[in-house]
Amino acid sequence: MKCRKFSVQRNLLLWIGGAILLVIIFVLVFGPSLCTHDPLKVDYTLKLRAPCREYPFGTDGMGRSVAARVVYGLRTSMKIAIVVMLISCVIGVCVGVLSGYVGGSVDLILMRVMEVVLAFPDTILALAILGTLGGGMKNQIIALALVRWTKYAKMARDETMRLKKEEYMEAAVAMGNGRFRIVLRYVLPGIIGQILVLATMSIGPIILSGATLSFLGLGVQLPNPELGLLINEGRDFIRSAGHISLFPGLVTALTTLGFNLFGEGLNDYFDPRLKEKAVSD
Amino acid sequence: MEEEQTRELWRIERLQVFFKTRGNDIMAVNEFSLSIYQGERLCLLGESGCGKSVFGMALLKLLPENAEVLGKAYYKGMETVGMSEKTFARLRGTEIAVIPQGAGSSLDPTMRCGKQVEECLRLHEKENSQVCRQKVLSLLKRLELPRLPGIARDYPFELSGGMKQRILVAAGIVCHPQFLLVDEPTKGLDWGCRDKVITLLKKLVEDEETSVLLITHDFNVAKSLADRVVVMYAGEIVEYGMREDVLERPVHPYSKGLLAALPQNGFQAIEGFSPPLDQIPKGCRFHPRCPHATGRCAQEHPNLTDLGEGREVRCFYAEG
Amino acid sequence: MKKKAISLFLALTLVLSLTACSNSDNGTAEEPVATKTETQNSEEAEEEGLKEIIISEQWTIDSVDPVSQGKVMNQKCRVTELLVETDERMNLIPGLASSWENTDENTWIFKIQEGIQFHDGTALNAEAVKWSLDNAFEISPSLVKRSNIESVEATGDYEITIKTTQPNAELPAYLHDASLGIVAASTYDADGNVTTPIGTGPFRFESFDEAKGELSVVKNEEYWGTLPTYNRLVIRMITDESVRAMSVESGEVDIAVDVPFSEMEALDSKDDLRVECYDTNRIYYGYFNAASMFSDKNVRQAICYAIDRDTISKEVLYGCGTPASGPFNSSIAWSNPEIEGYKYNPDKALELLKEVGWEDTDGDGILDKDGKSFSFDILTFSSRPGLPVMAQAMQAMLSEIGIQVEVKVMDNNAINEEMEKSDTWGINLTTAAAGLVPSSVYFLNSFSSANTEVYGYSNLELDEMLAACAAEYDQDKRYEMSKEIQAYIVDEAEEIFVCNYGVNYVFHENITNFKFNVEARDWMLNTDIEID
Amino acid sequence: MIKYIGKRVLSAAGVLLVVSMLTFFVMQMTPGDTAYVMLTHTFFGTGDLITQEDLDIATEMYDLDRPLTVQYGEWMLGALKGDLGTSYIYKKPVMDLLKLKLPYTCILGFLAFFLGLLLAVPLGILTAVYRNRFLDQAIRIGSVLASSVPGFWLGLILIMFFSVKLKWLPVSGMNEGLKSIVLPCVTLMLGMMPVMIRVTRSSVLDVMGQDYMLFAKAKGQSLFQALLHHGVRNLLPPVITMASLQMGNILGGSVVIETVFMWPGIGNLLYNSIMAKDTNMLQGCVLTIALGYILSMICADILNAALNPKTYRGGGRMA
Repeated sequence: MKCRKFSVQRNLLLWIGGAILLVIIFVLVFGPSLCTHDPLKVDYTLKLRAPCREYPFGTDGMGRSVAARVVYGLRTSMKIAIVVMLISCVIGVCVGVLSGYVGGSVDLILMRVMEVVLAFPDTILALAILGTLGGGMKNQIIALALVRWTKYAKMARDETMRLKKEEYMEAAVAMGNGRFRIVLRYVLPGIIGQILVLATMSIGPIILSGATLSFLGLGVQLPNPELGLLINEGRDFIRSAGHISLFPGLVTALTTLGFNLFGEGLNDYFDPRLKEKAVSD
Repeated sequence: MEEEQTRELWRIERLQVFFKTRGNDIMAVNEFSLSIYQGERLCLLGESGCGKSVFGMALLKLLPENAEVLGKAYYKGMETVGMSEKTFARLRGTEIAVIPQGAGSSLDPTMRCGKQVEECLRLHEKENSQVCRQKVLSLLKRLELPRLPGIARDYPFELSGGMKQRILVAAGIVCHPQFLLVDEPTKGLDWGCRDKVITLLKKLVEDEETSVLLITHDFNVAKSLADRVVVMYAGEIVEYGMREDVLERPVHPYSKGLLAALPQNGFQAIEGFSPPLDQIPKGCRFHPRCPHATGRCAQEHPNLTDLGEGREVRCFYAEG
Repeated sequence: MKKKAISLFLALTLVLSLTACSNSDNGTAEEPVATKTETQNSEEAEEEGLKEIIISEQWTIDSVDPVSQGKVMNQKCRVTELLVETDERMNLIPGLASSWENTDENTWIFKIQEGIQFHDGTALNAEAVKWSLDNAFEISPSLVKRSNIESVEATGDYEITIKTTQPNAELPAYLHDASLGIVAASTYDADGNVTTPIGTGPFRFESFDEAKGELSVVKNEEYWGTLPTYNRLVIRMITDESVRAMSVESGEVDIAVDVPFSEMEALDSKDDLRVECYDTNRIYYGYFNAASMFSDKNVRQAICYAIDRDTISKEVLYGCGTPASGPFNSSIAWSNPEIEGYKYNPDKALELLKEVGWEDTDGDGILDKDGKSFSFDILTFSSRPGLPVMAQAMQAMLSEIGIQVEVKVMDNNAINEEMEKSDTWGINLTTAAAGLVPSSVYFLNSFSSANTEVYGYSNLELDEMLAACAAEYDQDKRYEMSKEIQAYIVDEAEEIFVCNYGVNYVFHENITNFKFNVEARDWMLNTDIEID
Repeated sequence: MIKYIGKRVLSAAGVLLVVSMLTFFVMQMTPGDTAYVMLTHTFFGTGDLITQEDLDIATEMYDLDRPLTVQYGEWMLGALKGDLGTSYIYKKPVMDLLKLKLPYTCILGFLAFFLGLLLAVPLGILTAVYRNRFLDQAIRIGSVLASSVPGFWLGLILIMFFSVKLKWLPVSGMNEGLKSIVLPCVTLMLGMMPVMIRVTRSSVLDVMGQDYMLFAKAKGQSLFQALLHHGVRNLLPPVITMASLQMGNILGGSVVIETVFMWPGIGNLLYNSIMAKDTNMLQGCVLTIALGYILSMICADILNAALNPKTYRGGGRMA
């Protein structure tokens, strides 16, 4: 009776994503102690040195080790990305579930609010916030979070609407559960899977929007490094010393890849449709 | 034998179906061997979850991706299990047709009902649309659908359960198939519709002399439509024979239990539940619920024994 | 049926967008201003073997108004000319005005060159000059206030008299302002909108493609001075400096201005390109927040000694901007050559700081004085590429002598607000055009108490010197007094002059004989450039 | 259906009003006082010293010291009459500039949008049909990589390779029509395709799991035939909704692409007007982008309604 064991291949993405995440967590935790160079120490004699044994990622325009800056940059970027994700996730899900579950005029108003935020170019919002409160990580987090919660809200609303029609929701109401309990015990568990997927997949874009903000001149403070800033700093050296923006770009791509694949793997894992119909009578 | 060969539409030899899931592999159909003859109406009877639909789908290669089918099945001498999807597809619709189970979800919600029936015709017989439309309308008339010809232009959500079921029947037989698989035709229908569908099916099948594999858990459907009846339990055949023998004088304790559970026979239900297919008991699969079970039943797994004139049963004590 | 409609709709919009885009390349939408579409012109130019230069620069050209965009119309396109011009050392030389003299402290008489025509054929006379100046003063009142001109009168066919409210010894210098380019009345239509700028310069305005931000001018055949050697100049705006470098490297443009410093070497090594770097009259400088620990002169001078200008010039600006000792670029006539400024001397800096009590008492590597550690912010902005990198370099150098610095790069408009709000800002690193007006005292006025009070520094002695210099009518004496003021300012060290603001030009090999003019605010091409 | 569209248009007007109010007051919050910013952008270079006198003159000339509500009120009245005021940096009515630059953004936007869809939807279907096989994983990893590269970085690399090294395409600007639209279009497309592929994939998977697809297979249709006849209309709605969001991003988000490629579109105008605090111009750009966003959302709703027979068959007539 030959039958293929449940193949790892089926969820390869989850494994690759997981492996990359492990590497990133390793770098986050042990990175600073590993790299010998101070990311801020300026030394013009070592300027624009190509990647070599001593400087694995080479040095930038001011003789600072790009490897050290990438490691510290990854930390700051991850901090920003995680915090932005959490804030926008919480705001988004609350709004989404509220408008999805309650429906009616509340839903209408919240939808219009979302349309306003979506239609409003985020460049102005970023400039206004960074302008009034000044640069710095805290304000960049606010600027990014204020725009990104709409994705979660839209998803949470659609999922809530879908779940509301399911029988087991009607049964729950029939059993006389209070609204709040229903949302907690039935709606949230139903959409956690999708939220997790969306959350993991938004890490990459958040780091990239840091790069776009600094490209437009609104980014985080110099000189403490952040991946987006490093990519932008290397922009002028693209031809003569490409490694300066190549490695931060690669690390960002890898981080995004890791989170996205992990997210897609989770998506397959959680997605009810893809669950194998074990047995049908 | 040769003459036998042509009359025999299907010959199935030790068919097995596995489902690969996260945990382990589940055997939904175990060692199914059977022959279906031309013009014959065979009924697969059993509780829900005994693997009868899986067998039907396996026969027509309609199982989902993670299913694996072993054993052999011959349709008119051609081995189908190993056959490539492309070649088998040529048989679908014209020679082999299906009336699927979920009436509600088997119709494309965004396409008009008439067109969904016509589609099969146009795909195989390549006539112009005018002729096809006429054929479909005449078929729908035979199925006594109301509001003809307007109903052909309606969408599935505008039809009742009974009407949708009849559309499915129309779609199934519009190309005059030789072999028709009917999966739970009366499921989810109210009492009135059920009789109507049964009589319609009976009339149609007799006119067309198509051979039918009927899958149901409903005794009345089996009694009125089937020539031969196969009783299935937990993925295995436990008894089969002519309709009168099995339905009136069942031999296997499970068949007797089923008969006794009918409303007109006093509603004595069999204790316990049929085992989920990933926890199949050792020995005879019915022994935990069988009133006459002995130690041997729990140890040894009985084979199908032949009782003469085409009757077989899978039980040590049910010979006579 | 529904499915067909959808795919039809999709296909339709696709075809539509493709046709829309293809017909857009045979001629841009008709602008009110453009006379001929740009692509047809370049074909004509090639046919008759005419010489054409395409130059790409960073700054957006928003409109063709000769007053608000004086820098573009006068310096870059040379469409308009000024009454008073300057030579290569920014000494005043006759322009459209052949000579000028002041009969008394408040009245000046300018003689206008005769026989000069505007591009539209009308003659240049006193009347036209008066109209043009009055028009400029109305559009930009601040021009009048600065030079405190009271009235302009045409007191003869080719003579105008200018009266000032207060004595202004350097009035001719104030007339050398790009916004005061002399234009004909026909430049403006009835309700004051610019149709086509009509000047007297060596080039005539041809077209301005609003959408693409591209300006083109052609040779003025009837020019009264020496005719330019090339026929057509196209100015193309490319905001991103890396893309600008690539545009000249790919041969799409002939000259690129202000390419990234780091790319200069790579571009120069290419055989078909040549990079030339010059000091403009603009200067990188920072001013101290005298309300904080920088109220003490020793501390300010210490910071000046602690900054290694040679390293900044060589490593940060890649040589595009030489170290500055005083406020003026050495090639300017009235800059004081004797100032040697603050050579890099960290020990002297520490000595000066120790004298006033700043030393590292608690051994944490940061100087401190009665409990407070020496740390401040450097504010700067990023639209001038050199500034953020320079601020980081200064931060590194100051940390070597135990001064903790945080660099705050922000939007250039936010800096004023930041200065009012925060009390931790120490230096505002910025750039300023020392030669905005070719006067020896105009730029120095920006360091007078009136302007520096806002950040807590006022120096009455300096104010007196500035007033005396401004009132001195004799140019040589005025230059001497200006030099003294420059020395005084450098010694006071309220401002730290870091480097001259360098500009780099990337030429294709077929362009030679470029002469740099220190007066250019962004860039300027001499009219006798050779193109083979 | 008409009532439905009416309601949508009404809510769109409401959103536009709120957006314009938000823009106005957010702009007042941005750094630097307007007079200073205006002068730096016209007469002086950035960083040159601007004396208090100059500021007063500019304030009085453009009467910037009017209270905010009055300024907004005036702008609002003008807007209703169709006159969006003049831009002080470009010295032109805002409407003219928008008319001049909007076609370029639309050409680039629509081309990138439709070519992106033409590539993303089939790829999405392929990844769904060949689920978890090599093709699916390769496309998904590829699309994730494409989405993890910042727009301007990708733009620079493309320019360096195609324009400078191979000299096939112009570096930037708009002078060679079709040829100069290639690079910005590719950069924009790579930005929007990954999301579209993922949405199409999950929608196709959802449809392939439906019973009517199984029934189509039983009727003898091959998978692609079944997808064509039954799949398309059922899988389109989520794809169309996401596409409308992407259209919004393309309109609003191409600031970076237009800056790198010097594409004379609205994005460039938006960025310049933000930096120069030219409120009239900014209002014009923001309203255009917001309008584009809302129109694409309304189109998506109408298309979805057209696909779903329930809307115009009056909720079903029972026998």
